[in-house]
Amino acid sequence: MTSAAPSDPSVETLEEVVIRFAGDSGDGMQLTGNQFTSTSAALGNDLATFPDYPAEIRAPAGSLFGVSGFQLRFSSKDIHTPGDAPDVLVAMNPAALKMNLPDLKPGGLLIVNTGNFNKSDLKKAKYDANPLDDEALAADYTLVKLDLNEATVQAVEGLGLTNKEALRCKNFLALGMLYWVYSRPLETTEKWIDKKFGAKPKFREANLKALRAGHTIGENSEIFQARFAVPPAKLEAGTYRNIMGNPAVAMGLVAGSSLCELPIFYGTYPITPASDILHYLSRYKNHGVITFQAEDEIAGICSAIGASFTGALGVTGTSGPGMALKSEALGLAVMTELPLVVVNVQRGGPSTGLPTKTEQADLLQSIWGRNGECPIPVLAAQSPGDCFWAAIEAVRMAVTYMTPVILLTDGYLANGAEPWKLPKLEELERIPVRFHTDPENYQPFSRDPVTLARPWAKPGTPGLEHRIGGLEKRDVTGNVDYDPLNHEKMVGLREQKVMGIADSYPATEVYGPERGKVLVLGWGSTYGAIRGAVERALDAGLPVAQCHVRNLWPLPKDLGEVLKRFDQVLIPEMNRGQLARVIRSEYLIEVESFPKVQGRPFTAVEILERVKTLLG
Amino acid sequence: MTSAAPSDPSVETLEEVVIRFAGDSGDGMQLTGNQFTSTSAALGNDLATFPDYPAEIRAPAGSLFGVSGFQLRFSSKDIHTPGDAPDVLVAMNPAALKMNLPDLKPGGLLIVNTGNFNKSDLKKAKYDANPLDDEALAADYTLVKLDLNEATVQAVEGLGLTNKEALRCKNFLALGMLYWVYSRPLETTEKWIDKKFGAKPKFREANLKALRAGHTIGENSEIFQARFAVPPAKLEAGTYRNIMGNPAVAMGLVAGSSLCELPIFYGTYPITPASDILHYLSRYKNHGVITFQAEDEIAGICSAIGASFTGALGVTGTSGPGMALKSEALGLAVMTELPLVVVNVQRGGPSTGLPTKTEQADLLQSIWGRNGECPIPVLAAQSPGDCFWAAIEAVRMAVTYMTPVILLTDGYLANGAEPWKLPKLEELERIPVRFHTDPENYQPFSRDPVTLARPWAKPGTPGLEHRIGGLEKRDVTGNVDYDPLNHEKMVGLREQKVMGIADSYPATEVYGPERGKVLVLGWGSTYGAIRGAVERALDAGLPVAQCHVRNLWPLPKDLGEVLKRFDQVLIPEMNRGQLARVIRSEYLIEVESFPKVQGRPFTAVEILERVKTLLG
Amino acid sequence: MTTVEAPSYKKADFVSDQEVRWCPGCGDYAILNAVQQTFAKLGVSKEKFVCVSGIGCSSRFPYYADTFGFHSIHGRAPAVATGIKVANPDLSVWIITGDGDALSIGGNHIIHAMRRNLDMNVLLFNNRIYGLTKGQYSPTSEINKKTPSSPFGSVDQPFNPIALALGSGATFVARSVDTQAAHLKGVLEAAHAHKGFSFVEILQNCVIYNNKAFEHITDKTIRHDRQVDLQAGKPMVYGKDLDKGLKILPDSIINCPPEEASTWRTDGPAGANAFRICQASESGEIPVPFGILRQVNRPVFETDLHLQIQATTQNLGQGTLENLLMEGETWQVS
Amino acid sequence: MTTVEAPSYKKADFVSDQEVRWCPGCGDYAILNAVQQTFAKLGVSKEKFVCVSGIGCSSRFPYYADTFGFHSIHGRAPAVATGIKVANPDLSVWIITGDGDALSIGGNHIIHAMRRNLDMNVLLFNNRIYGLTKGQYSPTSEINKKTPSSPFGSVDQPFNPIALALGSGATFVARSVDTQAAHLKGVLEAAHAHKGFSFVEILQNCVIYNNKAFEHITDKTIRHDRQVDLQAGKPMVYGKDLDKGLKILPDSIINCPPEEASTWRTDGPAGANAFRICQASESGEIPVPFGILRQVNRPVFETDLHLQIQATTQNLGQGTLENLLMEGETWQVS
Ligand SMILES: Cc1ncc(C[n+]2csc(CCOP(=O)(O)OP(=O)(O)O)c2C)c(N)n1
Ligand SMILES: Cc1ncc(C[n+]2csc(CCOP(=O)(O)OP(=O)(O)O)c2C)c(N)n1
Ligand code: SF4
Ligand code: SF4
Ligand SMILES: [Mg+2]
Ligand SMILES: [Mg+2]
Repeated sequence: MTSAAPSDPSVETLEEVVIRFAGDSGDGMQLTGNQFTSTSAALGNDLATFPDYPAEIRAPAGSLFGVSGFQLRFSSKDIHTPGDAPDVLVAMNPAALKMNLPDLKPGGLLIVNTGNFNKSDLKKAKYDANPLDDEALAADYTLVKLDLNEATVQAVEGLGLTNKEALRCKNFLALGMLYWVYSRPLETTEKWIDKKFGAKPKFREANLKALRAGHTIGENSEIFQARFAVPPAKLEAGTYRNIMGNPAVAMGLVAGSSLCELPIFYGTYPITPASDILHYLSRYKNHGVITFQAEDEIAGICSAIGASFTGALGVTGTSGPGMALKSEALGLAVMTELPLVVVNVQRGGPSTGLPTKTEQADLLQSIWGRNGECPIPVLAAQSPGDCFWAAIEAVRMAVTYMTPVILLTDGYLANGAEPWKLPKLEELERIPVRFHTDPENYQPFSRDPVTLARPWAKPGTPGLEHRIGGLEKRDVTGNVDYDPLNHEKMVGLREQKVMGIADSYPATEVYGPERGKVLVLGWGSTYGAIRGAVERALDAGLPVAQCHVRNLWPLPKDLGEVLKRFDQVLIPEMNRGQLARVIRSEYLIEVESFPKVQGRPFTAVEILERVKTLLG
Repeated sequence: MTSAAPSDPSVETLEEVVIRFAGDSGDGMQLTGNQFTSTSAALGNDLATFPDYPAEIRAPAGSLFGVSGFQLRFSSKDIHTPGDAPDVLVAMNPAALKMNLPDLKPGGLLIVNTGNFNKSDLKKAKYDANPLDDEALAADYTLVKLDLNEATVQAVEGLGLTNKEALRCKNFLALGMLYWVYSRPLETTEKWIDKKFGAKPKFREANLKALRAGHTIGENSEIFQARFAVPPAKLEAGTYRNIMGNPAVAMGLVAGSSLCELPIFYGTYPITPASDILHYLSRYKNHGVITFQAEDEIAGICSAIGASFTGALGVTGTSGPGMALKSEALGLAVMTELPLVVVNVQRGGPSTGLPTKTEQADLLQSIWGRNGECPIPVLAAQSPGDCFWAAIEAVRMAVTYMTPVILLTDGYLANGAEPWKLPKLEELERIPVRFHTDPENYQPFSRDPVTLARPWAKPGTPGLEHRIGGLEKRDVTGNVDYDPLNHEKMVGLREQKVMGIADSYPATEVYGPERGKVLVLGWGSTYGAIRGAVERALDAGLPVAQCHVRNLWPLPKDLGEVLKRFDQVLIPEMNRGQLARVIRSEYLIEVESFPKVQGRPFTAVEILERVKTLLG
Repeated sequence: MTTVEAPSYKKADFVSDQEVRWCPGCGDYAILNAVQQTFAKLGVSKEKFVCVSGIGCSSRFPYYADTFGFHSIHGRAPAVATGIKVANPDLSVWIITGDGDALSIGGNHIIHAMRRNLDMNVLLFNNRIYGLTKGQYSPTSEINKKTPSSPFGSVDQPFNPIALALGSGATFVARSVDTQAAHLKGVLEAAHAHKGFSFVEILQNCVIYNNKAFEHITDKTIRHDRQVDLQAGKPMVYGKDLDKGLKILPDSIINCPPEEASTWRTDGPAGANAFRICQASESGEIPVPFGILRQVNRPVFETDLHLQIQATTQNLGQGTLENLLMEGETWQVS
Repeated sequence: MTTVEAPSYKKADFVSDQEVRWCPGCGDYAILNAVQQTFAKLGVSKEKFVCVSGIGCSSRFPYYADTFGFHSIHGRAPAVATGIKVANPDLSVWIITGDGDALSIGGNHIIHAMRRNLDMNVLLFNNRIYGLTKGQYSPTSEINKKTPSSPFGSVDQPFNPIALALGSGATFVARSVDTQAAHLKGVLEAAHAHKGFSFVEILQNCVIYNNKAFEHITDKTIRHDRQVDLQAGKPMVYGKDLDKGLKILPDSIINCPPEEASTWRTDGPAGANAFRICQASESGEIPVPFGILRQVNRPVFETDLHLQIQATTQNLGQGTLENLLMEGETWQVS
């Protein structure tokens, strides 16, 4: 296939580009975005993506709330977020234009499909007049107006497609065009089309034709005044794949289970944006994964607790309201001291809130949202690929300390993608698990002197018959016990055990100078935006550093000391300052909370600006 | 009836006495304690009681875990707790002796029913030898050994009772005896027996005989070396009744509903120790109270939310695990901005924990235990009688600010009793509620400029048809809305509304000096023990004061300033330091947390000791 | 419901100003239309309607009906509705729910509402799939269904919603389908008229995730042979020309000539024939029952509850703040 | 359950070292005893038994049986048990629950467990009251019951647990009573033998809060006339001398001479006769059914689930860490 080499003299080299595809839910924007991602990944770019689709399954065609977007940043450098304002906006209809234009960079490339700008389209998007008629548009942006509908219909002519079928191919036409502009080869997508439509030759042909037609339009017409290349990034050597947060969690869980040689039992109830974890895990049947779609979230977690009792690795996952529903059973897992991993893919709240949007507002609930003194370790993943590592870590904690563990991710991580370097098998450390089998002197609530974990004794083991449950139990024997001092002791032991997990953390790392004026402290998915901001600040010579906490509870023992090395601590969070609150109460230091609760992630620029303001 | 006047020359006057009745669950100790309480109340003593019974309905007779206790302190001074170590212990069987003797004051009066000290009784209590044979017992305490069984059987002879029936009366015999020792009249109890057993003359007669026989034993024999009187306390003038926390909550809710002229809908599910609120409310049918025993706690709160939607005062109540189950629906109440009162009678946790024991470990859950940013005001009652006032205050907040409100009490308040001065009707301030009725420009999420409350528009009101729900809504119109900035605005508005409630609080009060070395800061049921400790400290001239917060969220605006007037802040809590954590994060001040998690309340002495240690 | 004068409405009076956000072609549209038309006819003042839903595609219904509405949380609509109806029995309460909302997470609330027999109506939009969360199998999905959460086929036996309703003691149990508007409206009116809890299962097509799930019963060309419309007191006949009959035997229900058809009773002593016929397999000999499977009168929960309040108030006198406080033993300190 | 050699046990082998804490005279003692005796006879190795309960007096059962035990949280025992059984199908799982635990808060889990048909057993101790929380009415309490939470009488219609089980699609549904030990043990053995979900309602006397609630059915002097013990393939006869019969008609079940009695079938096509007879009023003409009301074979959930895992593993090969990581599109950077 034709594919311009970056050395082509007419091609300008860029460090990176941010594209946003936006169209109607039916326009296939997610698909288009994913194809551009795969192609760029294969080309060696570093990447980050941010899909943003409507809550409705199929919103009415052309409506404002039915707009589906996919933002993608591809770069020749190491990047951490899908970018702030896009350089390029592809708007397939008026609604997409209206919802997305405000984000486009001044002077950015704006490609508009004029084929969908008739009166009724404009009305659905609540435009009084055709915005394309506004001369300011062409003045403010590099405007490319094209009737992609017409072009597509022509491209696939003769294949016997209905008009409607033909129009379905227009996203490939747009994609082909952008491949030309950014000097990407068509192969990856061609292969994909081959595979996907192999059984339906007519559609296979049509999509291929549309893709190539788009490319040709770029090449032959004089629509585009420039052509660009983004050379490969200097990524660490290794095998890479693209990964999103949810499948990374699923893979991490399976890897964790393999490392501790326990079968996974995943008991859950579908909920956006956590359902995909179930979907991925339910395909791993040949890894011995049991998935159980329960009648509700309570049954999901309770079945996982039951499975853990039998010696399986009980896992449950959910979002938003589903997490609230699990509160009671989390208490049971704490009291029975069984291993359990609970994945919470946070979404916009409170209540049903914004189901398809991202947020980090379940932190305090994770730490304290249960009746009684009910300590549970909490950790968070910081990027889509990191979800894999965080999941393994959660498994390790759960089985080593015989405790439920809450793993926080969020909608942004769940659906965002990045190239991810596959770990070498040797890098993965085994997680030793020893089931108790000796009936001699067996005591269900005796403890390991180091971890304070109680022994794990499976039903089916002769001589180890014992009873557990949610009532307070006697130290060592585990018999039900209402003695006041025993209760105090057990509350203390459960707390000590969880707080002791901090002994197993690696030292807290700081990116940037070891001490200075401002430390940007973050957790979870803000990692990329903070890193982007701190990189730029450091480039500008500012005395700024980043510290990103994986372990939210218990906090790392050296964190207080790290914080005190900086004059100010800035905490950007997609909530109203929850980590800030924990930090204040733990270390009694003033921090600068930077809350953002918009259902969308921080941009690096926002954080950089705030850092600059802080520096005065 | 015979009843020695306090002026009787052989009677020694005491300031106060702490008695504990302890026996088997079947021995009627709760009844005995309650009778002693009523009699002493009628005599004008100030009182506080602490019943402590087993988790089992009817534990096997004579077993250690089947011991039922009732401690009661009656005084001629204003008191706040049922006392620390008892002066008198009545032990009806070996198990009762074993479980309670360690608490008895050295030299205290120990009355033992020897009739239940045969071999099998001793075995059930896991005594190897008869403890009454141990001479140390008589040396350490003022020991009174009596065969109450025998005495009772004799007293009721001739009434045709079986032996078993006769023995049932022995608690009245014990009671009569103690009435003699403490110079109490028999009338109150006689009247009670009359009323209770009126329909069963045989039992009426038997109990009366036993009571009087007990009195006569005291009078005639030389068993008791001394007789005492505790003169009436100087209580504020007024009409009094004895009150426990749970009925006080029920009465407060009914009073609140009457003050705002709304019918109560109480949707709940039975759970110890909250069930009694349901039991009391379900008797108030003639006050228009609707009680709904739902299928579970979730249905309980959801039905109450539904009732609030229709313009009723929706209330729900629960304990421990039940509170955890309501987490999700609390979010719905926050999002829909409907009034709702949620009573949480805290009990020992985590999980099922210690269902019949007290604790204060649900504070952080109350403030933060929900998904998303989900602010709810939280307040706590500080004594059984105060439950009445706290419930009214919760109703006021809920309907004034259109918000769910969490009212915290605990097992200690729920079942403890104190004399309570009935409020005058004039003292009770009306709570104005205005339903929206005007369809003109009606907007479901417009706001009152002062309270930020949205209008309450009931179904059935023509022209106000509107929809609410758990999805994020547009400011003013309340339509479903996913706009980022609107979300941030709404999260902010909900927070502002709740934080604004602090504007309606009275100024924070300090008991003792306005500034000094140690401030003992408390909340909820620790009030009495702290007051007792601070009173004694002040009597001893120590620079100590008490501040007791009713409003846990939002905290009073002047609290930070109050705390800063003291060198040290001591926070005794029946948890692992939850208020301490909130105070630290709010005010960035070091506090001295004093946790006690034993399922039983603080004693004044414990707190006093700690204060002294702090003072060095 | 007491209505002074029957108000006259048009369907448009029940259309809200919110854009309908279901997928084009979704069966929910037809049901919405039928409900709006029915509401207009019932003679109930508009402001007395309350639609209560949980979460799901179907549960967005309240936004589109111009009545009071409560889009609550997943599975809890019957509980919210119970509070509404008990607090104000004068309202006409309609629960809108899906097979996931009602029978998965909300199963307990719905069976309890049925047993208590509140006078409200539930419309269960059964598309045998979780629509809103993108197509996982539901408790009514057929066994071996391949979905994102069961890529190799589900191993869950489905519920029969009608059987479950009967087992819970529901007093009105009916079935209809999105595409048969006249039938659906008839059932809705009967549900409204029934004093007690009305359970209506509506077969609903999800074009996106479970398209044509009911085609084998509802397709125009075959539906007369695959459905029997049960009507109280009428013979159990079906077929395009009502040329087929059903006969009830002690142990089974069999096909027979129309003349020999048994008479359908909705109020049999124990609902056993409804229980039997509702389990007629969808591919079996016997057609699938539509219409009213059961209707009996039983005491209505909120009525009894309020009668008890009235009686108690009559016996004890209206409670006042004063007698609230003075109740029980009191004493004076002066 | 596969047991290599049938172990031989005595009842004492299933008695734990914990003091039993039920009220003296509680019906739970007799049930505990019957279960311990039954366990000893089943030929299952002791370490394979797991007793799972929720919260309630009855739910304290696991502490007293010397097996593996899980005293979970209120209502959730079927969910916990599902995890246990699915994760290890080799265990013999017994759910012990009360009428509040199973039918009030836990209603949803139990109906779903029944529909899925896991091979486990539930023993529902039905005392028609909340024992542990001191005597509130339960979902099986008769209407108008006066309790602390219904001082003027309850207005809730009760569930019929058998009807609910049938409506949920349970494959084994039986009833027995605490005081009839031989009958109870027979039913427990049959429940164990059944491959699938066995639902056993056990009428149980709560001496403290609902004493003699079943006297009108179970009192020695009348019980032969008030109970019919249903046995598959046997005529439906009852009475001290089996001198009374029951006949199934298309629309009802009536008394008849023993010679005319119908033969009881537990596996009828739709369980309709079980549905009908289980609703025989306790004060009615027809005696109350005991024994096995329904028993049919259906695929067992955990069996199918593990078969699917095996089949997939055979098709795709055993998953390894390596092929987990290498799945999907990858590329090299060097
Ligand atoms: C507590 C909770 N759990 C899960 C979800 C996710 N969820 C929303 S709707 C739904 C199922 C919808 O299925 P159904 O009721 O059949 O409605 P349909 O979309 O098919 O109309 C689920 C699982 C949620 N919103 N809340
Ligand atoms: C979440 C939760 N809600 C409520 C309770 C209180 N509770 C414990 S047992 C019970 C009912 C017990 O009734 P049942 O199941 O019939 O058992 P029984 O005591 O009669 O054997 C209740 C309401 C609880 N422990 N947990
Ligand atoms: S997903 Fe299915 S049920 Fe939901 S709106 Fe679309 S077609 Fe209707
Ligand atoms: S309260 Fe009733 S059910 Fe509970 S142990 Fe006592 S007698 Fe048994
Ligand atoms: Mg559905
Ligand atoms: Mg019970």
